[in-house]
Amino acid sequence: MSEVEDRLRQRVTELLDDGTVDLFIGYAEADAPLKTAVHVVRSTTDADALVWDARCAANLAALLPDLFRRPENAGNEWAPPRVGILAKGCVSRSIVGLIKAHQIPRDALHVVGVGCRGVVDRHHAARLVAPAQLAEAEFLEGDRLRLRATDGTERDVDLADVLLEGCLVCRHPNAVLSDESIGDPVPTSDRPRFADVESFAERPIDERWAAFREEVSRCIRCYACREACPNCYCTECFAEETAPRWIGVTTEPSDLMLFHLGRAFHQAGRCVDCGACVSACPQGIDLRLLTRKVNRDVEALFGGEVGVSLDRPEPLQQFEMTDDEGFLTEP
Amino acid sequence: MDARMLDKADLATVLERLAQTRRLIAPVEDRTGAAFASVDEVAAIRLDYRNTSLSAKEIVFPQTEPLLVFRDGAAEERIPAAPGAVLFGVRPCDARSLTMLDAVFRGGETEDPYYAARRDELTVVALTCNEPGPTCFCTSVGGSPDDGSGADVLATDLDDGLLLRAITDRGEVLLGELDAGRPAEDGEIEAARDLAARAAERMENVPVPTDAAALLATFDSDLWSDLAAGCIGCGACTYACPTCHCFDITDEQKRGTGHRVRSWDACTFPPFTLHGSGHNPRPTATARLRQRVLHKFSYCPENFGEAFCVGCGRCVVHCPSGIDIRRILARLDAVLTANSEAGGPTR
Amino acid sequence: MTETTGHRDDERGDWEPRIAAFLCNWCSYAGADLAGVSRIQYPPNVRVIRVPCSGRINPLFIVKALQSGMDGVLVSGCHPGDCHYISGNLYARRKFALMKSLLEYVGIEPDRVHFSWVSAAEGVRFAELLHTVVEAVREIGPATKMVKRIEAVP
Amino acid sequence: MSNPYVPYPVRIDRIAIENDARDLKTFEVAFLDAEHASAFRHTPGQFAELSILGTGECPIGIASSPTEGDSLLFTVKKTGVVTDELHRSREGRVIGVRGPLGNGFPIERMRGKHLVIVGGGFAFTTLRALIRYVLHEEHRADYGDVTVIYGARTPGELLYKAEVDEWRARDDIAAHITVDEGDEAWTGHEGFVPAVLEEVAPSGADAMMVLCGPPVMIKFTLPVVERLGFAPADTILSLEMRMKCGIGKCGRCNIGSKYVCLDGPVFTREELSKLPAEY
Repeated sequence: MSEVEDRLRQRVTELLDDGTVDLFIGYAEADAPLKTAVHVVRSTTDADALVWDARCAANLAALLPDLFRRPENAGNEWAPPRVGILAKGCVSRSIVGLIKAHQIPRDALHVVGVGCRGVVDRHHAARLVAPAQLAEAEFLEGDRLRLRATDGTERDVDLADVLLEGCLVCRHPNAVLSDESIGDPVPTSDRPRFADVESFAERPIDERWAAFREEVSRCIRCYACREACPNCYCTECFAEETAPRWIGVTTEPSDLMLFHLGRAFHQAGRCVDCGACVSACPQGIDLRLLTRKVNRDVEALFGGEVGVSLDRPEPLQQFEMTDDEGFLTEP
Repeated sequence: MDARMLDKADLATVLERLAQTRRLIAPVEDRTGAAFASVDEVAAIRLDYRNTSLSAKEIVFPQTEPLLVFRDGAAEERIPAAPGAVLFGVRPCDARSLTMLDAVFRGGETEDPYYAARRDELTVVALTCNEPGPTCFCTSVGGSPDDGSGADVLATDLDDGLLLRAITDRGEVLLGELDAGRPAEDGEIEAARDLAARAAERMENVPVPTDAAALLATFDSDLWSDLAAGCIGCGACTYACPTCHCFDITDEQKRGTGHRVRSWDACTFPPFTLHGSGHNPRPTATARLRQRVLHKFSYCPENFGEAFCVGCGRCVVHCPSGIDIRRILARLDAVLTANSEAGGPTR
Repeated sequence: MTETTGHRDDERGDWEPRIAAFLCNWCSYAGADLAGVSRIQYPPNVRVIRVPCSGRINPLFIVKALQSGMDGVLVSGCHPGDCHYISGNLYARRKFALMKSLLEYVGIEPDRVHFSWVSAAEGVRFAELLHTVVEAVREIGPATKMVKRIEAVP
Repeated sequence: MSNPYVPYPVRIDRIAIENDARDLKTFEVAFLDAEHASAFRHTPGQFAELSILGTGECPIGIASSPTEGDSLLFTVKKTGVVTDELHRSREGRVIGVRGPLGNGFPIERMRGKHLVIVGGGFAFTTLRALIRYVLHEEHRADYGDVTVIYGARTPGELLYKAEVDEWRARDDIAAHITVDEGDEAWTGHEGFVPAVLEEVAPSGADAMMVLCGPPVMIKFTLPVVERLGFAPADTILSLEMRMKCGIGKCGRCNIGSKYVCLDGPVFTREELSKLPAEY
């Protein structure tokens, strides 16, 4: 157990004991390689199962809106719970976004910030051992990761080589909003953030189209990307609306493209590039292909990062008279 | 039944010949590890895979399938033609899942003609497991690394050779068609059994509650909200699952031309049971997860005589929240055991 | 699904682009109307959809139009500062900039989707704009990329 | 074997607007093919999937009795995409019917018993089929007293008005019609269904109770049913669930191990007591 984990379990026990929170959302061990489970701690005995390491891929903020939504059959005595949550940088930014979108109340939250050194991309690790399956993964000294495959082979890799790409360029590894912090702050990456977007944009148009279509055609419509995302809190998604029916429910390519374009667009000015959608996708679709582009444009055109301040409205909730008009068609 | 030993060096030639007369579906490398695909180039087939990321159900129960096509009010059924397909190298758990899908789609009063057409034409060559995967638990749910249910031929990788054992008439026909290798020796069949037995020994033993009625009696227990605490309501588990078979039927058309199409659906999605009136009999993630688990382990045993889980462990791999069916089963089993010892009802 | 039918006879030599035009009620629709009553000629390729404000445009409208087989989309509202609802078009402008960029990024031809401002007094501008849009779409040919194919009775 | 997903083509011969709100219409449909008509053998309480190519299907209870000939009646409330399209239809339109589906009322087990048929609002449709069946000259002698209690919110929301008036005039059926709130023209009973049932007080001895209505009516009526002495095995309800295939394959409409489309929609209270309350 790491020092941070030790401290985390201790603090969660205290928070539950002193009544600061009714429940605490963190991560626990899972019996599958490179995975952790979302862990909702309601009693102090469950606090000992909390873990914190590079396998903690889920964006825990995704669980928040439902907790504060009044149940259909709730009586008058229903009160929103007081919720504690472990927040790495991206999770804290999602929390900021949710508060500003009036989806969760700030005063019912107790945010425990933690510095994050990035999470492992499970699909990347799977690719390294394909067509065998990953049997086991073990963290080694010196930021190395040992991958054991089901065919008996073993390889050690630099952790940095198997992290989610968003983590490699993350500017906010530490919580931007917290009631307390555990562990030491993690230094910020200074790698160029949108190199991937820029290199994709340089490819010829039909190549881009083919790549987009192929990527999205892998989709099986399980909506794991959507459900894993804190921004997707709509009670009815456009993908499931029936009047009008925006998209068919099948895996016909244009419907898949429409879903993913719609999803990406709905992320505009709200995506914190946590990579939870990428980790969640059973098909290993590079969902960041689209969200990163939107993120880049939002920053380039309108300035500022999303989810870093409670005071400033998000980019699409405001405008400037001088906003760019280069995209307009003039007769 | 026929058992033949095929030199691995000859495998490609044999499969190439087969592919000339049959549609060959086999595991190929994929970014998720491995996936089933219709194979034109037999060199792409990878028998050194552990298991595919998604199950093989797509082959008999495609995610998207037109039932009817129509133009100007005239409809026509669209029964698939799938002459002589071979599913080569599927794992025994997935092969076994076909028997469960058979029970749903072919059992009861009405047969599903779309499923039947695909299934009737399919010969299944199952590749027995020499090594369990990290989340495998087939032996806990009535399967085994060399279970033959749903398969026509059992194949076993014996290092330099592939042992092929026909276990149905259809498998016999296929081996005859392959017309390759030499008759297998008893020692080789023995070796295959040993490999499977050793794989079984290395597999986790999950306590699985088998009393359908006792499981149903947990329906109102608080346990379920605890088990479902992390469930985010996606369909990753159900879509990866080889036995989940829920579907939707929708119409699509443009100017009078269109189709009635069926597509996978999932009981974990909130709108799945939503009535037109706005009422939803399963309004919470807890109710929906409970439905998924009880459907497999209580309702299906009641209706079909066995639990609809083959222990492939895919749902464990794919759940974004790390919900683990093995843990759920173990928790339920512990509760049921405690209750029966106390002699009290679970409710 | 192997057999498909095109959304129309693309092979025919007499293909004419079809443009979905989302026009705001207060400016652009009035501009189109003015072009009409002033008998200013503009191409007949446009199918007008009147919306209360350009801020009402859900970006899905645009993609949905392309999926439904439209060859081009035009979105038009009041000039900045002239919005009937004060600032609907200014919020919309940010969304449009992102949408235009995202569609190009994934490989949709830049000339499929057009945004422009047209006031109620600009009948001539509306006609000229349509001319520009129709010609730009004609240049790139029929839309194929996003179009939904629905299997039909053979 | 025929394809269970292919609907029989039927023509809408008659459309009757049933209520003041005009969101309830009864469609009389006739099979285009006589063979289909003879293949479609239903019992009261069964349902069918109404199908409009290009729009979709929706499950609707069959409002007509098999004793009424080959035409079928469906009373449809406008609630969604398919029912909207149905409501837009004119007479002469060809649509599809897939069925009959479900188990229907246990008309054999009801033989020799007194019947108490209690319905509320729009759920009265399959009860009409049952009443018509029982009143048919070939069947009437098979059953004892027939008591009907039917309620709606307002007089304008009562279904099958002319027919219901006929029943009130007959002496082989006791029809009690009530509305929650009458209007100037209403001379009948005012009050809720459970209260009327309590007042009429049919005996549970040698009798079966059939109960269809909105959840709130069921909730308040069941205690009365119990007090009158109807055993759970003799109390019959019809359930609604979201459905797609109608043949027990698509996995949508189960309550526990029972499929409403196959094992239902008609259940006794005894059967329901063994199922989770998830409907």
